[in-house]
Amino acid sequence: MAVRLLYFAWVRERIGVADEEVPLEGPLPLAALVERLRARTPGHAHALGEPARLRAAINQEFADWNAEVHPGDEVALFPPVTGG
Amino acid sequence: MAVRLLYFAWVRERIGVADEEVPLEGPLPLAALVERLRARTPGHAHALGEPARLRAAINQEFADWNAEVHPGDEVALFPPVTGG
Amino acid sequence: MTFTVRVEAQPFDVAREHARLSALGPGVGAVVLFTGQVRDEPLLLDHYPGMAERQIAARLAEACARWPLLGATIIHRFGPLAVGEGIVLVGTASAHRAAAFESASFLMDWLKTSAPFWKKAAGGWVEARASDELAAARWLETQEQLR
Amino acid sequence: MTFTVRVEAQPFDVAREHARLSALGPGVGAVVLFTGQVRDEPLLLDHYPGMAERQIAARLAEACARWPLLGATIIHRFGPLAVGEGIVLVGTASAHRAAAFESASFLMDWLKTSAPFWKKAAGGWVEARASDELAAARWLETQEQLR
Repeated sequence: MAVRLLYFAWVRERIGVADEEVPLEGPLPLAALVERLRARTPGHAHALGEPARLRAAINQEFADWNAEVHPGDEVALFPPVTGG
Repeated sequence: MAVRLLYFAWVRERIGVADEEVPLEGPLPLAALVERLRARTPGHAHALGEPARLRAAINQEFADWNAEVHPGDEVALFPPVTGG
Repeated sequence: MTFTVRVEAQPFDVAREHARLSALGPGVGAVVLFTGQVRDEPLLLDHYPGMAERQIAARLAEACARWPLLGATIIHRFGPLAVGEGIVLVGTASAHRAAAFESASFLMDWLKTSAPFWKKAAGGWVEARASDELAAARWLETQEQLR
Repeated sequence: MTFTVRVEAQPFDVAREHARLSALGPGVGAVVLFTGQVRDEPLLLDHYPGMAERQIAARLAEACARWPLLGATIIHRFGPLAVGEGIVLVGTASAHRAAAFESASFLMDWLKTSAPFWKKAAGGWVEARASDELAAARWLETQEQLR
């Protein structure tokens, strides 16, 4: 079982990949998932070090850090949006 | 000495002319001028009988019934505007 | 900066007016274009030549005093108009969207109550709506808030 | 009634989008077209495909619940954009101007804070502005007043 991670803007640039799969056996709060991701590489640590500067989506809906991630979910991490 | 009168919309239709000149020797409140105009023809009386349904402009600026009309002025009488 | 007022019988070209506003320079970030069109039945638009241009220009000067506009275009038509035809076009260009939206809305609200045009439909002359007076009046109340 | 959401790389055609909205039927009396364009320096727009369309469509559904719209078009571009090029187009059509103006302004405010796009300029990624969050939040406060 796994979750699919997507990164955008400077989060993607710092991590160095646009997407990846990470193993996940059961539900996990988003904050805990991000904690795990930070340990993967120095790029992850740099990109994900300040959660206050990040926003997240689970299955393409905005989610807060308490939201639960389930195996099979699509999780995206990115800076506050600046479109329009 | 005279003032030039302009009529628009149903005011013009009731009076039957789009514009006319009426004699004016000295300054006169707009309300008094309209009173005089009402006496000219039955069409004038019909068009100008209810000042609450009319609006006025002196020299192309909106004016209220207390405003003074001077010889040489351009005075317009019309219903509330409905453009846009 | 280009500020244009036109009162004319012929149809306006939305694409051309938008292109003009959006090409006013690298500082333009937002363009709002409002068009009012004939709804449900044909209209005849009477107007007061001279005063129409003058009133519209006065409203535009007020908008320029209130918002940092880089350009604006106001076109009001007169004469016979078929259903679906454009009656009025108000376009504004600014660096940011709030100024463009608010000024265009302000201009339309004031044109409705101060531009000397009168609509005639098959059933007779269209009556002025109290809601239009209220819409214009709210800009007086909010003048301070908006700065 | 036609409600359209497009997220695409190619330029949009303002004249065509305006013509579509204004031709939605004899009940259309007002069309508001907002365009945002690149100001001062070229931009690269990153976006989240799928979520972008989904978020825009959700905002459009909210606008339809709040205002009596006869149609709306939202187009957001991504990829490299030169100065003066259109980034986003929001068009609304309604019987009356208030609904068209307010819904277009609402849609832009919410797109700014909820559509997953990110602008990169020569100096790096553009920072989100607190004023955009405030602009979106005011629609929550005024929800009751506006009905």
